[in-house]
Amino acid sequence: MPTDTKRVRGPDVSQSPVLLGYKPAAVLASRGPREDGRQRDQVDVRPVFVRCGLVSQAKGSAYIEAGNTKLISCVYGPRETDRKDETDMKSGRLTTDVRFAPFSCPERVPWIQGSQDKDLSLMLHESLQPAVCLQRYPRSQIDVSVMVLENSGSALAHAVTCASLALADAGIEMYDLVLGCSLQQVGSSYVVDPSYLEENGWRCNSSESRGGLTVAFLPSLNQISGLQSDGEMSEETLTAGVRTCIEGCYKLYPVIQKVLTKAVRRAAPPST
Amino acid sequence: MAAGFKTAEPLEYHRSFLKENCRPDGRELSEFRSTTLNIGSISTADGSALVKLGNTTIICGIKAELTNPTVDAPGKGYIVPNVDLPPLCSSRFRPGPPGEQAQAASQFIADIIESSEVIKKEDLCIGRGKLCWVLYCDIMCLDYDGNILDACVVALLAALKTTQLPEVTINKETSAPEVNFEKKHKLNIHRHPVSVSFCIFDDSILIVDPTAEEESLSTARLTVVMDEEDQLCSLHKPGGTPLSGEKLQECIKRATARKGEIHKLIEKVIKSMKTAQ
Amino acid sequence: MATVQVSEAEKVYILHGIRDDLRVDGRGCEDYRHMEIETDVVSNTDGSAKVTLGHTAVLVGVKAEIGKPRPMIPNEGYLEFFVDCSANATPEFEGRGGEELGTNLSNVLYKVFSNKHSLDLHSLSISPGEHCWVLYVDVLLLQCDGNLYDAISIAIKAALFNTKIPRVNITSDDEGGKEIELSDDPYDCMRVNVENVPCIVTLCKVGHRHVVDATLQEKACSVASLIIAVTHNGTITCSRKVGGGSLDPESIFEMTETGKRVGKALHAPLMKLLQQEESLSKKRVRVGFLC
Amino acid sequence: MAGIELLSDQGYRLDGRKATELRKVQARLGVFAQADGSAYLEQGNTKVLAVVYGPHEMRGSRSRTLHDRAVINCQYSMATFSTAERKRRPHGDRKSTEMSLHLKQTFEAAVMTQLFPRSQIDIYVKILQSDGGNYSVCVNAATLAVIDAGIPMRDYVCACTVGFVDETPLADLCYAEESGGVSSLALALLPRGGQIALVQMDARLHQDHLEALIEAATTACKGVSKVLDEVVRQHLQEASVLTGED
Amino acid sequence: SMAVDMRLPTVKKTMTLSAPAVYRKDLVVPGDVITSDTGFMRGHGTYVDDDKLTASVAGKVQRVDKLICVRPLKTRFNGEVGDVVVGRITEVQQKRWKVDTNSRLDSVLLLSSVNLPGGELRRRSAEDELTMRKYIQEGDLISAEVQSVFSDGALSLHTRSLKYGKLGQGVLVQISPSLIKRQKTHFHNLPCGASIILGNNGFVWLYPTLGQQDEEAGGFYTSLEPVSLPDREVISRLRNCLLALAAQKVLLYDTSVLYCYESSLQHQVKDILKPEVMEEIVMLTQQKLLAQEG
Repeated sequence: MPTDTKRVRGPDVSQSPVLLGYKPAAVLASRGPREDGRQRDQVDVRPVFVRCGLVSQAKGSAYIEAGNTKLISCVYGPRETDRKDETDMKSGRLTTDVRFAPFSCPERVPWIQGSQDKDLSLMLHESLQPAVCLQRYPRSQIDVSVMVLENSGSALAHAVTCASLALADAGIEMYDLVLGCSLQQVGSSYVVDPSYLEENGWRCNSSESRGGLTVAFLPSLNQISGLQSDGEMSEETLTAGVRTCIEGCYKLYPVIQKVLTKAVRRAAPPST
Repeated sequence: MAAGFKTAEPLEYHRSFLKENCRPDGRELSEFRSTTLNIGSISTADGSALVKLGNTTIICGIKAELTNPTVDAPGKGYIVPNVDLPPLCSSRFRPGPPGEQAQAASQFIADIIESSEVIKKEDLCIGRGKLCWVLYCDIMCLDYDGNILDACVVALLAALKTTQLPEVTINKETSAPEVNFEKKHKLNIHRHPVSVSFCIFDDSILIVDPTAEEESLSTARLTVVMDEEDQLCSLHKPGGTPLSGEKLQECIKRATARKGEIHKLIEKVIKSMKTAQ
Repeated sequence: MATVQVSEAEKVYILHGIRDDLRVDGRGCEDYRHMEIETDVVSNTDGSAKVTLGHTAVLVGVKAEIGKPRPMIPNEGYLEFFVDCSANATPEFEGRGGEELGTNLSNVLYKVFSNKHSLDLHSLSISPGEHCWVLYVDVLLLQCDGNLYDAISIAIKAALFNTKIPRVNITSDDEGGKEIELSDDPYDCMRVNVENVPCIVTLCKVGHRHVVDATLQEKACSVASLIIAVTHNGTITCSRKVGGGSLDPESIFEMTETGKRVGKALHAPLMKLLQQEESLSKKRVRVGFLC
Repeated sequence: MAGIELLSDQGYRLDGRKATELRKVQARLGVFAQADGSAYLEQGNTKVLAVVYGPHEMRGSRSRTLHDRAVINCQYSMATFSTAERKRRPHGDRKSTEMSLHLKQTFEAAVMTQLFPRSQIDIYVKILQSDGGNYSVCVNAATLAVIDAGIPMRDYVCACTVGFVDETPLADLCYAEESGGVSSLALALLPRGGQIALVQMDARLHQDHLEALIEAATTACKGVSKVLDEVVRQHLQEASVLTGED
Repeated sequence: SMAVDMRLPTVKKTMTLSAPAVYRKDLVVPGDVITSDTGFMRGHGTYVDDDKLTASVAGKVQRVDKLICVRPLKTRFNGEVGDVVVGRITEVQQKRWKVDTNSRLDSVLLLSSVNLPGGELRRRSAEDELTMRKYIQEGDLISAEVQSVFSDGALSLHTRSLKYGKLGQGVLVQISPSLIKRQKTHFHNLPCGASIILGNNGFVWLYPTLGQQDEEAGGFYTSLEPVSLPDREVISRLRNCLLALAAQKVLLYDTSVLYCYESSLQHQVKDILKPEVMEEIVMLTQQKLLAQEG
């Protein structure tokens, strides 16, 4: 760990009481109903609470809450780019920054960005880029940041949705919205929009093979802009999983559209 | 016309309001923006609070972890406060390590915790010389529209007041810590500091709770921190134009009134949470 | 990534060739370039391998060190990945230029191995909660001619096959303290079972088709690729879309199918080669970089 | 000098060499096709890859451009697995920055940079296995890579690390000797003219011994140059057979 | 159907016909004295040290009258007036393009050295970067001739002949300039059914042989019609043959390329780059070349 001289430092090592109080029995069963009462093997996404334009300083912003997963995303720019190379002359540059608040997960997340944040930033970038009309913004840079305030699972999927809403709220030209959906495969069964425990429980027990999948989807263009899976899946479960996630995105679509319409109406001058 | 004036000559624009004893957003000189408080919204934190001061939004989450006390202070725990100004909250901040302003804010909060003794560090000791709590108080700005310090202090105080720690005992035989999540207790809050910040325009006009724009146009700033027993915990004036004793008294008077308002707000919100449960 | 420029007309030529299943170098869409594999090439490591694919050259070193198990999984060891995109491969990587790509590559490797079966992590346990083996898998990129993921994954599998971890004796003293003793005998060692270690296949979408083992020129004509890590029995342990474009669901499914089929087929020849090399052992002249 | 005996009474060193004996040097030119020049060199168990790009148009900031000669740009780095104890990062630490600078200074003395105004020549060296004399082995490998790139040099630059033990200079130190507390000195030489391109000594040494040590280093460098010469001529011979042009 | 060819590396056989007892005298290394005779002029790859003409690169000594050069096996392109080059545009600037020609500095193609379609030369409207990009933009390949050499060694190019200009569909192969044999013409329509530009700078361009008409439309228009499969196969085979020849350091010119092409016909195109196939077909090529000479 690089030492951090620009922050108030605590003791060199400390341990979360969660680790001491942890009981293997608490690990989730792979059968029966889910802990929050949702259905297994169905496209049962958590209801989302979404708002646009909450942050006064940003060009565009969005907040999304799905169960206890809470994220906020802001968009700044287009502004003149920091770096200049020849591709910048023809099209704009999109930057993404995903961070987890230190208190967002069961174990405290250190301030210094880890490789997980960088990985998520990259995946967010690749998921959003195909949807943004970057050639409309030559020599410019559009900055998207996402802060995960609480991670109760499916953070990347919701980050994608939240960030694309913030981009739309900022009036950035886009070919389509981007929606995200995750899925967790447990043996032959799956759960959609998994919670934190459903995502991470496998690390501690069970011999059943598990896999995680996140899809970013452009609903009206029917294009997949982001895909990431890990764990163990067969080709069939992966393919079925992708289809399920697309369905999950379509479930989200009307809600997101409604929020966006509302935001646009609010921003537009009253018609006479 | 007005919009053009506002952006082209921002200082003149503000002066034109101050002459009339009011501010562009309609406030009087000694009026705070509306303050809202939301507690316990982050379930992954042991205590949390979200404060809005007009547009300015601050969230504070408390995470408690176990560690060994230092040799110098075997009977004390740690409190580690950090303020972060992520690029998300304003275009003035870039990704990377904390800038000067964030570092200064962290230090300010650390000083208040130290001087006011919000929490006695002795309360965080579990086994003398063996085991204690470290309270990570992570404060983050989500919308930067001026006067983050006042909002940070409210968020910190409210978050600490809602923090609950599980019971931890040291097993006599194995000398390993054991955690009982069934039994939780609240932190003992000894003092309730409240911060009140001012800006001075043209070396003479004093306004309270400045917006980001007001901060950037002002000639000096002042922050007063006071607890419920009217003890000053901090008086912070980072340079700028000098201030008369008379003005300073005025500030302290305003702070005394504000302190009561904040205490009431926190009590009210905590009570409403309890009844909601 | 080392970038190459391709003119619009060259792009059209490459695109039509792939459409007709005849690539610029004469390959069909699912053909790999000539690949050379050699293990045991660096002696400061516990296992190593060098792979060249076209002009792409990768060197992997594995070092086993004793560390502390992760708190949540006290009875397992773990892997650490590091990818050094060195300036040797291209001047673009000088200074911190290769860092971003290196982080991206190592993040994918963590995902590829983030499951219960890719490697038996229990076998890396020494004493639960106290000591375990940590395998540092260090990838050094020496030349960059496209298709890094596939070359790296094959080199990793080969290096892990080659890895020999010293046997450990644990003795307890009177006060209950434990002492770890490493075997001095170089032949008294533990091998890692690499049967389930996946290989990565990168499918590069060019026009309406996709190709495996794309050259840099082909990659420059592509909007997006799908990388997919496949074990010998066809289990997919990681998949990911990379690149700035999007793909329609049907092509993702087609690419997944190809990826699984191709990935599965990589293991048998690789294992055969590794075993053949091992059986030759002392008779074999080490080639390394000298010949 | 605690612990190990670096020179036995019979005059043998830890690895069985005599005091002035070099480690076995083996090398190959043109190991990579994509670079302008490349070479691999083993000196005992120290193994190095060197790659040269250029001379080419200046990259990045043009402010570094020199109008009367080429800029030589070096990066020294070590594979994370090159040392007995794993390295956390390949370069960017103080030691490797210093090494990069020394390499740059060495090659500025040998390469005819004045022939390439406003250009840049990149020399990248990578230690694959580290067993002492890292700087010297890098110089030797880089010399071959520069030759492979067809970049004009006044002469080879050859380097050797030497040490001083029991009043005896030891040629071509290995790691055990370097870390065994020997006063060591690295010298880079243009062997034909005998010009010194770089000397680097950080250890304490009585001034009376310096001459002997430099003398030993010079001899060792000339020894190395013989081997490099052999390698280059062999390479030329092999490669020229087929060009079939007279 | 997928194909993968994995193998252990083999010790590369060097094709030395006989082990040299003595090294050839015409092969020198840096620092070797070529002559102490002061009557010679020093050319590339040499310098004068203490009145002695000394080699600065490893390579073969070449004498042309009083001029002595050493030609290294591999080097960046040292362009001379009249050389044919193939290059890639790296930058569009005011009134000029920068071109990568594998030289030590980027070459320059001045707007005034280009025949714009319809004789629009020197038209003001073409002088801005945007308009220039319509004709030739970053990434495009061109063939051109070296017009002059600037004092810093950078090359100035021109395309003022119908045979030069922007290149269309085809394949670029990059090899060392020292492997390109100097010939009267570097443009060939090979009898096997494709055309080749052997740039002196080591950039070799392979393309389908065009009809007379297409060629005259030349300059800035490039056809994006698909190239036929048989033509592609010929081009791919030629590409791999070029790489095989270059790997074995055989000089490239129309005859050597053609012989290699013919020698390769018994193999599939994609197999040509396997080490043993390369060796075999280059050996056959060598034999044919020797037979032709003898």
